Amino acid sequence: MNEIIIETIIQVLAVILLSPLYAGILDKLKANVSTRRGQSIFQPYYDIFKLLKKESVVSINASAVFIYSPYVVFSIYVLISFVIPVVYPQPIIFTPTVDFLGGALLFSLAAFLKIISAMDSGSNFVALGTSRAISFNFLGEATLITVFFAVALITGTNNPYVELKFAENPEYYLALDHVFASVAFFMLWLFETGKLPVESSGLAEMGMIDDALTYEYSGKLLALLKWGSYMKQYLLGSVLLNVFILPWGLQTGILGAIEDLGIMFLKWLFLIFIAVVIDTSLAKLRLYKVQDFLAIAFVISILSLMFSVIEYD
Amino acid sequence: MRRKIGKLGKFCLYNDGYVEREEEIEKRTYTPAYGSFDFVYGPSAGGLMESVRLDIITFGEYIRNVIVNPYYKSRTIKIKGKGINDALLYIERINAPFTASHTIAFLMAIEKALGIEVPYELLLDRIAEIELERIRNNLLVIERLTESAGFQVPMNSLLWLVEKVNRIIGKYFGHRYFFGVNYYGGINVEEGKIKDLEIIEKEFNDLFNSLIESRIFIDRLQGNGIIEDEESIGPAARAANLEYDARNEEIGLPYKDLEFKISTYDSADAFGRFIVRGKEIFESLNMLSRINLKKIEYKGKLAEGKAIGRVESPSGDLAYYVEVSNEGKISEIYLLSPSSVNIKLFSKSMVKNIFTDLPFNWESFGIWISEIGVKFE
Amino acid sequence: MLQLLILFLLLVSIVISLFNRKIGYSLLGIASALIIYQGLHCIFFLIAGIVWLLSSAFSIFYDNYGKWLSPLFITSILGMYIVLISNNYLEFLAGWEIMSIPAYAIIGLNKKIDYPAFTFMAFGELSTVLILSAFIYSYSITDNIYFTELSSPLPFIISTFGFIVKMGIFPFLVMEWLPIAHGSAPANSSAILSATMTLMGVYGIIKIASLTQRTIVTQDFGFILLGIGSFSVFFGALYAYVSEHVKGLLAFSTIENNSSILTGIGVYLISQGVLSQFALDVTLVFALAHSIAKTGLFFISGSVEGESLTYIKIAKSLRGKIGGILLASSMSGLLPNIGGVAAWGLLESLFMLAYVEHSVLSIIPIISGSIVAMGEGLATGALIKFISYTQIFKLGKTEGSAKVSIVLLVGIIVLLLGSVSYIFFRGFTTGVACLGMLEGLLIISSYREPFGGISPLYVLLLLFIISLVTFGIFGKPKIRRSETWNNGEKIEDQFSSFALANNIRMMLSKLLRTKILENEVVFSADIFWEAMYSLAKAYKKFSRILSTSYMNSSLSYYIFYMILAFIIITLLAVII
Amino acid sequence: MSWFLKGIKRGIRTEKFPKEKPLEVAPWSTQIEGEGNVNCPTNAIEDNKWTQEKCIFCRRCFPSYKPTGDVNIFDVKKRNPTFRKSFYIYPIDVGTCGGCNLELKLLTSPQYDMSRFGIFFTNTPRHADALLVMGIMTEGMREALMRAYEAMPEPKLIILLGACAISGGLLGLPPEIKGDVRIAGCPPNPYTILKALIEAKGD
Repeated sequence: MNEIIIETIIQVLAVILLSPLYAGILDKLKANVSTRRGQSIFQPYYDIFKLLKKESVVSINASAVFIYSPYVVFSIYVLISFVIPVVYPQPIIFTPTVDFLGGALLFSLAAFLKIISAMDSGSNFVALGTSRAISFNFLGEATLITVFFAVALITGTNNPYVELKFAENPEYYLALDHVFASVAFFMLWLFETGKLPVESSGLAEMGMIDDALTYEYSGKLLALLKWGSYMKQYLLGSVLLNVFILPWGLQTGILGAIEDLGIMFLKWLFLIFIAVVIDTSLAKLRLYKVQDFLAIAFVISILSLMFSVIEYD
Repeated sequence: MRRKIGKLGKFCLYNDGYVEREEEIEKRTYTPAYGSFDFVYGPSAGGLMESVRLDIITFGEYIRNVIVNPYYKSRTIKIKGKGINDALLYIERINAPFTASHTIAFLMAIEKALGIEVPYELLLDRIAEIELERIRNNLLVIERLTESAGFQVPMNSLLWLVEKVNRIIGKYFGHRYFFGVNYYGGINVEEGKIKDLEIIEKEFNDLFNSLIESRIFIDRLQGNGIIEDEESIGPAARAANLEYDARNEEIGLPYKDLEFKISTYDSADAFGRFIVRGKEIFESLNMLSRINLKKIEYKGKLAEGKAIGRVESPSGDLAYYVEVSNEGKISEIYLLSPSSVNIKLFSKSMVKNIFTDLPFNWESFGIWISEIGVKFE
Repeated sequence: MLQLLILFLLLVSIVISLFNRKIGYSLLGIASALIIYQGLHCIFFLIAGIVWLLSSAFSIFYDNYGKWLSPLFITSILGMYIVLISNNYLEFLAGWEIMSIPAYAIIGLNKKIDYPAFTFMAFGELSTVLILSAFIYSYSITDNIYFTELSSPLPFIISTFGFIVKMGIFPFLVMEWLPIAHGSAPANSSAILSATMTLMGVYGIIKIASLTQRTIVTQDFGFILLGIGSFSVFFGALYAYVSEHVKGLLAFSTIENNSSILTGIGVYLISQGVLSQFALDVTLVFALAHSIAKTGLFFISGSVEGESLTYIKIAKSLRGKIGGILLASSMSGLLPNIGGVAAWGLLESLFMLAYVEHSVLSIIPIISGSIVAMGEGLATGALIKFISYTQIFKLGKTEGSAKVSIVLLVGIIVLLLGSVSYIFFRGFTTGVACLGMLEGLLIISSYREPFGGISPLYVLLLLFIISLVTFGIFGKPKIRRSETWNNGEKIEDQFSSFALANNIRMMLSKLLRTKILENEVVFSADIFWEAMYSLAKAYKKFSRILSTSYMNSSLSYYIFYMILAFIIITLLAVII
Repeated sequence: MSWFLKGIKRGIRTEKFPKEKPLEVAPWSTQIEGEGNVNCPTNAIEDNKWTQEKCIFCRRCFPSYKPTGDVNIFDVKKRNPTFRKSFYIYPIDVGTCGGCNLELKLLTSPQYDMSRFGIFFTNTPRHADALLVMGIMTEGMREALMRAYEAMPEPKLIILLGACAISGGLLGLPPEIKGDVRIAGCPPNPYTILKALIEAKGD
């Protein structure tokens, strides 16, 4: 019991504390490829610490919803870090709270709250971003659900930990349904974490999707939301790595859990490398083409579902 | 063929002259419709380099109409009654990115009004200034386009180029924006052939050719902001295959001797304007390689007169009408800035596009707000 | 005994409401509370009881429509109650008509336009005809008007179509949203129309299904229901998303939810054993989640002035905001609300079905599941829009009222129901002590093997605790109020609700047949409605020819028709 | 992929400033030194003394006065170590000629790359640590400037960029806002701006 508590603590703390680092490394490498020296890899931490010290300016139209939602959004991501294999390959305390699909619903809950609380500010720019975010949501959410089910249909259980074990088997790893699900989930990861070709954060307000949701936030509240989105990127990215692309190598036991931190770091370097290549090679799609991008991801995920039931007939 | 350029004070300027005429102000109206509202973008926005307010009348994402208000930062320039060289200090600061075009057009108007013969080499120096300015501005425009597309590598490479050109200008002219370079009676310049241009050509060639091949990027520009208007100027006109270019016309600068070739394209959208600007960079580099900068002076004189000076600025025709009194003071001055024409074209071309097209279209016109809202006093 | 008492109370409250509506509604509330008590054994009573109790409380503060509303409202509820307690076809039908006819009257009396009530009635009666014929057929094969086991699936299939019409599912979408949107029924009536009248449809289907012997035919019919259901989920959610009408949006969302329920019934019919039981539980929880959350949302729609989301006038309050957010998140299928449990269960059962079938047939649940997932996404968008423009985003005066407190109450009920949803999943709960999950606090979805699981109570508690810890660690922010930053200008025009949904109109222009003109965006509010409307118009013309005097738009003839229909049905009931 | 390789091939082009000397500085944006009485249009040179805040670098004083090539022409009255590692700037243009806007933008170019010091631009004052004001005060922008200042969370800095914003320069009057950091030049050289920003954030 003690052992599992320590493993739990390692996983949850790793998600909370290390997630900004990966974002920092990604930004640094992106800058380097774009011929700049770029910011420190610890920049996300610096930003967060500075923001925590600042006051929060709140729109006169906003209510308590605007002020307290960031805490809940942050907590939802912390909760998710209990339930999916993002560092440690075996169930930890509270893991059965939700299954894979439940996890997807929690991600949706965070997105929902984020949108609602941002809208509470009454800003037109937030509404602009919201109108885009929710119009792609139906494909994004559907793909997230179907991809998670692709996993479930292969293993006969909606438990990511079982899937992880399953995927380690090369015969299965190379199977068509797994490959398709991986591709679909990767595309979704790009969308959900605001990467090209869907979105890139810049100064232009007209192109904002997710950025618009933090447009009115400042100070501590902004820090929480930023941190939350780093965690989201880490959580989804780690699922992508551990369940889909690189299921191997994770160790068990307390020592194993500590080793896992290093292993996850290596895995993440791989994912960051791919992300950098994509982020520096592509331009932003036309807004309505994002729908096509997501529709492709969705269709691929459905195909993967179909393969999974037909292949093992 | 006669073409209309635009409104120059109380005149209407044509490529071969001007007529006195009060231009009726075109008031663009829109009828209210269910669900449509006015989305205010600006005046102080991160995506716009200067302060300008865009009232976007929209059904949501779809643009019904754009009303541009460039008068937020309009400055009053107290220039009347000042001597020519004093006035130049003000003219320089109307629009820094186009300073060479502004000062040269102004000086050409003065020189024409006073009947001064300008030495040929000085005219070549002036062409060098304008062309360097064009290169910088076109690079910046293309950079802004790639920035809007979140296209990291070309964006940074282009910024690198812009800074490079700025340094070249600074090195040869002492100031990165041609402030204090032109004056009534001569020019401040380092003599010699401009070096390092081949680096720019090589780098830009590589970038431009790859950008044209980038499907996603081109897709953002094609079909965006289509404008085929007889009254358009600059790259916007040339992209629509209209051979409108002051450099091709008799304006007093010896472009013909540098074998200037006009660049046109047959797609009147942001993509066409992007291509035209790209091609013009090569053309300008080509012309610059034929110019040897020389420091030359000429003698001014005191006389009365009025005239128009016109150049092709990076974004289209730029003209000054100047009246000089016999004490050598400016008594009347009008400005036709390319941005004031382009802003109308922009606003027309934006209709029926969507919000995310707006930055691309806006940048493709190369509009500078600072030169629009200028009031002379 | 209890039933008689409730019936008596309802009848009394009808009579009293003629004189004093507040007392009438209060009596209705007492009756509803008794129904909830009765509902401890049957979930339908529970759902209906809660909705009626809340609606009666809301009506006390809300009803200012004149004398006619309260008696009609309570009569309709009486009808529904009769449907629920009926144990033979006749009582059921009688209840059905007692429920429907006052509803026609409410819609007909409230609005001057003639077609909503007319269409509602036309389709309503179509539903009755189908159900009636199914009952007559089952009477002919069983020789018994009591609910007994049916060997033929035919009555079930026919009556199901009848109930589907009442639930407003494809291709009868018109049925649900049109009267509410165009007839603009009072909010309390919309709530019971949308939440409980459609619930009666669910009840009917499940009731008859439980009587019918499972055969290959019912199984195939289940697949058809999956198809119809998922298709309607998508279109219901899509039309809700683009709808501009405060109540129309909710009505479309009801279609979406009813279709989800139908999909659940589909799984229930197709599968066997454990999975079938699980699907049934999910269907009931879904009905519960939908009915209660939808009631609350209709209450919100009752507190605005005007009909179109873009131009309504609203009154905001923190209570309303929080209540609205809880309701909208439950409606969007988000944990830890009851709606989240329901959405989770539905998707799990669909995919479990695909896994269990493990054949080419699996493609049907897979496609349905994917479409349902898309529908959930669209529904989230629709509800974000609704809640933004009725409470969150839109500028309006700030004031709380008793009505708003009821909304908050409903929101909290929806949240807490999620945490007690274990009681609806008997036999599907477990625990994992070694991972900190106490016995009985984990809902397991299972076919024969366990498939997945959630623990809504844990989600709620953990979220609460982690939020507290987060708050403790980071502390309260230092707040300073300032204007909304709008690029240095004051906001003159707020982003319109029409504009918020316009992306979808443009992106799905093929589905919605969007055309953007100079001064307007034309899109079909519902392509099925267009087809149905032309059909209804043809029918109307036909009936005009048939009986000009009965069927013109004059109100008195409606009432005449209603009374006539009522008498005929009652007579039928008595004679047989 | 091709762009990725292109980027890699180009290598890192960021200069080592401020550790190393600035390269190729345009002379007429640096400190001016000299002697004698000259006719200065903005009275930046009075009694043999050059005031950097007023100078518009018009060369009227040449050759009595000459540029030295020293780019450190700014003064920092208040710095805030909170922003040492993370400094977000919201630029607002209240009436410029476009020069300051462009020079400021060039701070993001690979040569200068302000992000390596943790300095970034932001598009909303809510996220900003410093309000960077440039240009002379114009009627239309007065309200917007006040709103932007109001919209920013404390602690915050005000940076005045260019002669116009500090002293009104040649064209008009400066904005009515007290500057914590004042960066001289017309327009200021990117090196000057970068150095000033680094100092303002308390390094």
